[in-house]
Amino acid sequence: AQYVFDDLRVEGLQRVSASRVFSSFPIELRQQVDSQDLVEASKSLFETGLFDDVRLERDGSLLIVVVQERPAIDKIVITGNDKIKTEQLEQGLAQSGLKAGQILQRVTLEQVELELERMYHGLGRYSASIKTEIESVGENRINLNVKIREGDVATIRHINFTGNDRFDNETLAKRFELEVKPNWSLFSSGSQYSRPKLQGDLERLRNWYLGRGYLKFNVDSTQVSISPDRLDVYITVNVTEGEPYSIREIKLSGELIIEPDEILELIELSPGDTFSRTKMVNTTEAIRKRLGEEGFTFANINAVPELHDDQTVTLTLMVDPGRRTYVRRINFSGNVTTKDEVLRREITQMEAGTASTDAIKNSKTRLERLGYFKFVQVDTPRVSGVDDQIDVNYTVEEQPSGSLSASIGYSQNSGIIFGAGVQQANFLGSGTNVGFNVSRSDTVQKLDFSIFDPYYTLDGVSRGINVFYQESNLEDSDISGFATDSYGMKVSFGYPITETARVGLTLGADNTRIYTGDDPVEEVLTFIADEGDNHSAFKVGGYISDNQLNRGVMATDGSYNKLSAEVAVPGSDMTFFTLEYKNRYFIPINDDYSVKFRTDLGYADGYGSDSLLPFYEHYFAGGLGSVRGYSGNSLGPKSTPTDDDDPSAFGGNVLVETGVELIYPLWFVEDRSSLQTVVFLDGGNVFMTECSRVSTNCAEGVDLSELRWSAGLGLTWLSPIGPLDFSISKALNASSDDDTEFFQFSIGQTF
Amino acid sequence: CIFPGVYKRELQQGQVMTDEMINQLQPGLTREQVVYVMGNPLTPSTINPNRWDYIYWSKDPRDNVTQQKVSLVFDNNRLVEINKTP
Amino acid sequence: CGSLPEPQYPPKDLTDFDEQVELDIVWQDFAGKGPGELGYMLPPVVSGGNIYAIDREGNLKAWEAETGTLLWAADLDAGASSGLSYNQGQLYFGTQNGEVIALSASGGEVLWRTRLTTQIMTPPQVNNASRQLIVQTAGGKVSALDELTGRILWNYESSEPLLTLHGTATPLVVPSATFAGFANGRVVALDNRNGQLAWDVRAAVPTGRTDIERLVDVDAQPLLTSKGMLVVTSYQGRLIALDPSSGRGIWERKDSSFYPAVEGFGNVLYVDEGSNIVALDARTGGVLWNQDALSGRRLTAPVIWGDTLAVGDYDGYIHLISLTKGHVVGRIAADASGIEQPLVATEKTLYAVAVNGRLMAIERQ
Amino acid sequence: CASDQSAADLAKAERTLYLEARNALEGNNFIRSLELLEALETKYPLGRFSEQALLEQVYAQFRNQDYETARATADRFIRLHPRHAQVDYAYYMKGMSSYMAGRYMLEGLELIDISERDLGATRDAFSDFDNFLRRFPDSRYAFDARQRMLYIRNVLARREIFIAQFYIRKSGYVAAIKRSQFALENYPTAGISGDALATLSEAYLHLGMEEEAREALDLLKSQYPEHKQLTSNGQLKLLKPLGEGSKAPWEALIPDVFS
Repeated sequence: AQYVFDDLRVEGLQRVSASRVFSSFPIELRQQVDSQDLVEASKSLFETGLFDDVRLERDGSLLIVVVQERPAIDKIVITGNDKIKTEQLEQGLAQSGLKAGQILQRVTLEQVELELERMYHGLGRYSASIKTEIESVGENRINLNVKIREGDVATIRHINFTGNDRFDNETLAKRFELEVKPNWSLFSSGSQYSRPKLQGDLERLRNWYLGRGYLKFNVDSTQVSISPDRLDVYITVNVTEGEPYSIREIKLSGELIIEPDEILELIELSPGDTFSRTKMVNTTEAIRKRLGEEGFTFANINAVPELHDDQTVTLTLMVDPGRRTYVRRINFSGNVTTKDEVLRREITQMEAGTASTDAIKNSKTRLERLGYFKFVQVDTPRVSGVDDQIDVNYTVEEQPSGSLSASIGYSQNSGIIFGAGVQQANFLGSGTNVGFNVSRSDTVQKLDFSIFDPYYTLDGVSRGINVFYQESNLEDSDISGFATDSYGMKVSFGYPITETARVGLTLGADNTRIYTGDDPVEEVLTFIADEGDNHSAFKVGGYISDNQLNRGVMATDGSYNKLSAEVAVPGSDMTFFTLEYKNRYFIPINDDYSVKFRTDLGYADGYGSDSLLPFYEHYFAGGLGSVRGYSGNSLGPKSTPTDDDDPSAFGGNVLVETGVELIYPLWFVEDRSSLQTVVFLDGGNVFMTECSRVSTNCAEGVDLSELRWSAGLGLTWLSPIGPLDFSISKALNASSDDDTEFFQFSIGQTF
Repeated sequence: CIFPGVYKRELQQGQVMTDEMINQLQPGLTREQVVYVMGNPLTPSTINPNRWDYIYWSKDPRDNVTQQKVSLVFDNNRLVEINKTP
Repeated sequence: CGSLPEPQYPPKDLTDFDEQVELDIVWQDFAGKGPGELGYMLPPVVSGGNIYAIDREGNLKAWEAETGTLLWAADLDAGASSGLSYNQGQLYFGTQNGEVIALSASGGEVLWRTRLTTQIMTPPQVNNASRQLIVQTAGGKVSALDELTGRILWNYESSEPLLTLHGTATPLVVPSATFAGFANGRVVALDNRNGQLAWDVRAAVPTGRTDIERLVDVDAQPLLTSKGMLVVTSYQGRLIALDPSSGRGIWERKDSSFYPAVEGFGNVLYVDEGSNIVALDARTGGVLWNQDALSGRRLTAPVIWGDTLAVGDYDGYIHLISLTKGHVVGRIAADASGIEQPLVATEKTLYAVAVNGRLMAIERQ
Repeated sequence: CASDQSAADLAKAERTLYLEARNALEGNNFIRSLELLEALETKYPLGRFSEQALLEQVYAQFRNQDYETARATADRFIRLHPRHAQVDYAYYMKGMSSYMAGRYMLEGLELIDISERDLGATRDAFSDFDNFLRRFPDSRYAFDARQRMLYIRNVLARREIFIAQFYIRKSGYVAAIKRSQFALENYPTAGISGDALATLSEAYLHLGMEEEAREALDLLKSQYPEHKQLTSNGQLKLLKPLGEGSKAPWEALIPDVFS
């Protein structure tokens, strides 16, 4: 029969909106519709699962859709759960469309039990059982009560091997992650059975046997059975071991691209050895990597064993280089402040060139070595539609690489100190290291400005400029020892001579004027008497450094060495030279723990006419960044005050510092790239090779037994305002007049 | 002078073309056949869509350059002209 | 770390009863280390006046059944995974390494050993008519071996689900055929001459979705009643009675049990999954009585002993149930470490092996 | 259990909830309006106001500068109500959210040239707006979306040129050719074609391919006669002198401090 309706009305709606009904009730008004369309329409409305019943009534040309809404869930009450928290269970239910306020669709009840049971079976609780009831709370709303009996975890009671004549059950069981539940532990995840884990274990067992040459090894069958009370699981693995095979001969085939003997070198197996799958995998990997360097990133090598019945095997290495691959585009993402060029100039892989896996990987290390990034990831997706081109995408996450320090302090002798400074290793993302510090107090005004551009030319020639000015006025301060005014400038250049080593030249000039306070120190007085109180010097220096650290900041692997020398050339008031050697060496234990060795040596002395190093160029030791546990710059020879004041540290011309640190992870800290905790042992001191003739408490010569040692805990945190260093340390062999500090911290000091 | 030279890496650009690949090129090949032999061109000319330039250019640490260019001209998908420089 | 989980079937406490049979232990000795928790059933065997028992590490001992005096002991180098069976002076058992070992019953020296595909968890059954040894392995395979040489005569293999109930069914061997139940819920009859399949019946149909719900193992030895009817129990399936020659179903009852049914006074009795003891009329399968006084006490496989049914429980008690009415008629506290092994009954004595390995001979006063 | 505040919200009838949310929205109290809208969605997921409430949720999250969630909510609206009368607003808001997410604080000051930084979100905005304009070319938001797309197109185009010029300085001439070609093909109207042609021509010159270089130069002269890199006599000012011999190390050390 044919009908024409010019109006549509819905009755029985309580909470579902009319538009929702119209959108799933496809009946066009004022058009011919037959009874079949009506049936179809009401079926599709019924399938929404929102209604218990859909009836159509006709009143003249008005079509009335009478619906009976299914109840909506007011609350879901879950009881009896302990091992899985209620929120987790509710989340699981929400995923299968079951949460408060939703309409309870017909199929969901059984879905509830299924979903919760799957969650418990996932935890190995096979004996869990779930019952659901509906409790009406009036006005077509219901509560869903879920009763859970969690039962216990089914643990593995026994793993039995049959057919293992060569190796006994214990050796084989060690290869498994699944383990028999040790009776002393109440719960060990290893003893919780799951089929994927078993498959993984069987694979490990196969590899272990293949690693020992049992090429014919095979797992015939496995039986897994569970006890009636569903608490104990028994696993039986039936194997045939076969015989260990030795290598008869290794042959190469396919397109080798590089010289055959170069490949033969990479092969770890030689005729006569017992076959070892691990060695074979290492060999194919080494060859694949070597071909990667030639641009064949998608080369693959498989070794085809050919078994002979005298328990020997001929291995044929089939080399398939695939097509030479090119890099289409290199993209960077995550560099919110760092300029694209700063990254692009650092990497050695070129766009539109052959893709070299080696270059791509060591470019990642070079980016990490910049110290601007928390982490660097690289992936090389294929270009769609083109089989020999890839893109290289580097994803970085930036970390604060500088420090903003502003300080207002007060100290008795220099009054209120205003200080402000910025030290940005990646200034505005330009890759240039810019530092600008100014501080003013009653006694000292200090200003220094430094700029260092590592890529003055694209080949890596770096250039640094440093200007400093310091002026102190002493009228109204009772500075005991001495004070200096100084200003100067220094320019430095450097360029790479190998992949990781650089060489450099520094040129500088500075002027120092010395003041003596009201109770000056003998050494200063004699120095001024001999040499005068105003010295300017022209310095020429050079350095050679090799940086193989794995990360710019907070490294955990690799080594860093720097040897530098500087000479105040003749024509300067004081002629002297300084020689310094700096070494860092890391031995990673695993990806969380690492041992860091540190050595800093310095030797400076006058030459030519004045054989004494000016005291304002002395080395100091002690404090953070040097020998922790001793107060800053307090170690080494002491000055001889004119009155009977207590002597203060005067420094020395030989610096010896060393230390060993164990870097360990704080278990609750995930992001270890910006926070590092260490247990350390520091040692060091400064010595005078030749004391000033008037000094009384200065022992000449380097006496290593005088090295001061301390041990303790250190923490470095790369905060947004700059690196914060804390250390708690115990001085081990402080002498009577050393002043030690148990707790030391510093803000914004980059070392 | 006593300073060691600035360390430079070997720089490599464009596509490696062996003689054996080039000898397989002869007029009449379709673009797909050329791609099979030479690989996809890294820099097909945009100005003149019928011309594919295969360029190889590399500079060793002492700045001496080796270079090779093969440009192929097509006429409605058929290779008509091959010119190879050095 | 959370309370002990309450088990699926909470054990009932023992109630007192009017004791009609007085029991006591006549002798006891240690059968090596006993079965241990590896879940292996290692019931001893009584034959020719002696009783032989083996433990999970292969220590075999023989006693005089009457007095319990130790005759001899032998230490085999293979861990046992099945109980012993005896025939004409020879002992047979299966090892955890999947071997069948035959020993002389006089001194325990090994006669022959044959390797099968996987571990053997039920005692090899003897077919006296043709000197055959029928062995069922855990992998759902039945093999026939020559009793004298151990040579494999034929094999029958059936498919196995990924997860099974622990334990394997013991085949029932009659001169012409072998009836065997498998973990996939099927019961088969095999011609002893060549291992050909006579008939194949599905005792239980797997239902539900998770591996656990779909467990339908036939884990028990089929029972051949005096009226010539085959009764097979299955786990989470049905108890079915079949005509042994054709496999045609006679009656069935929906219940779950992993122990063999036994025949007493013409009735069929079995212990269900919840440790309730049920008696059925052999002809119709109708329920005569259902004894749930020992429900949840993890009873052992039921054994007919004289006019009573004997079962051990997890607490170490042994109970005697009257075959007529099903009420408890006798009880003895055997060993507090609990009894999981099936009991072995002779006319006069009941033998039980406790979890700690103690072998006890019990007699009526 | 949930704080009494949201329980009280749940208790209110559907209409009052919606009106309260609307007032909070008009009063720019976005957090409060978001609370109410979410309560409305949990209690009456299919109620009369559910569609409108979802749209307002997008707006509130956007004004609350929570751009990622705003974009996700807009996406959800498009999936739930593909044929809704105001679905064009959802597409537009999706584009606007990723556009705002891609902007930089200092961008206005031209201190940081964002074309040299990470353009992830900006590229999403480009495809979202493109998607929007293709579906609703004459929506009332279309004009604004087109303006923003133009701005983004210029930023993306400028980036290609920066990188091309970098590769010229780094002697990666084939890479420079590829990047300039990419810019010419993908951003023809972005007003940087002149720079692209100039860089293309210079790259060919460095490779000694005079004919191709001249071809590009002629195109440059014809389309952009007064391009900044063109000298009076029609030659091309090069970014880098021809010839590969870079300065000897000691020459490189002479500081041209005042460069």
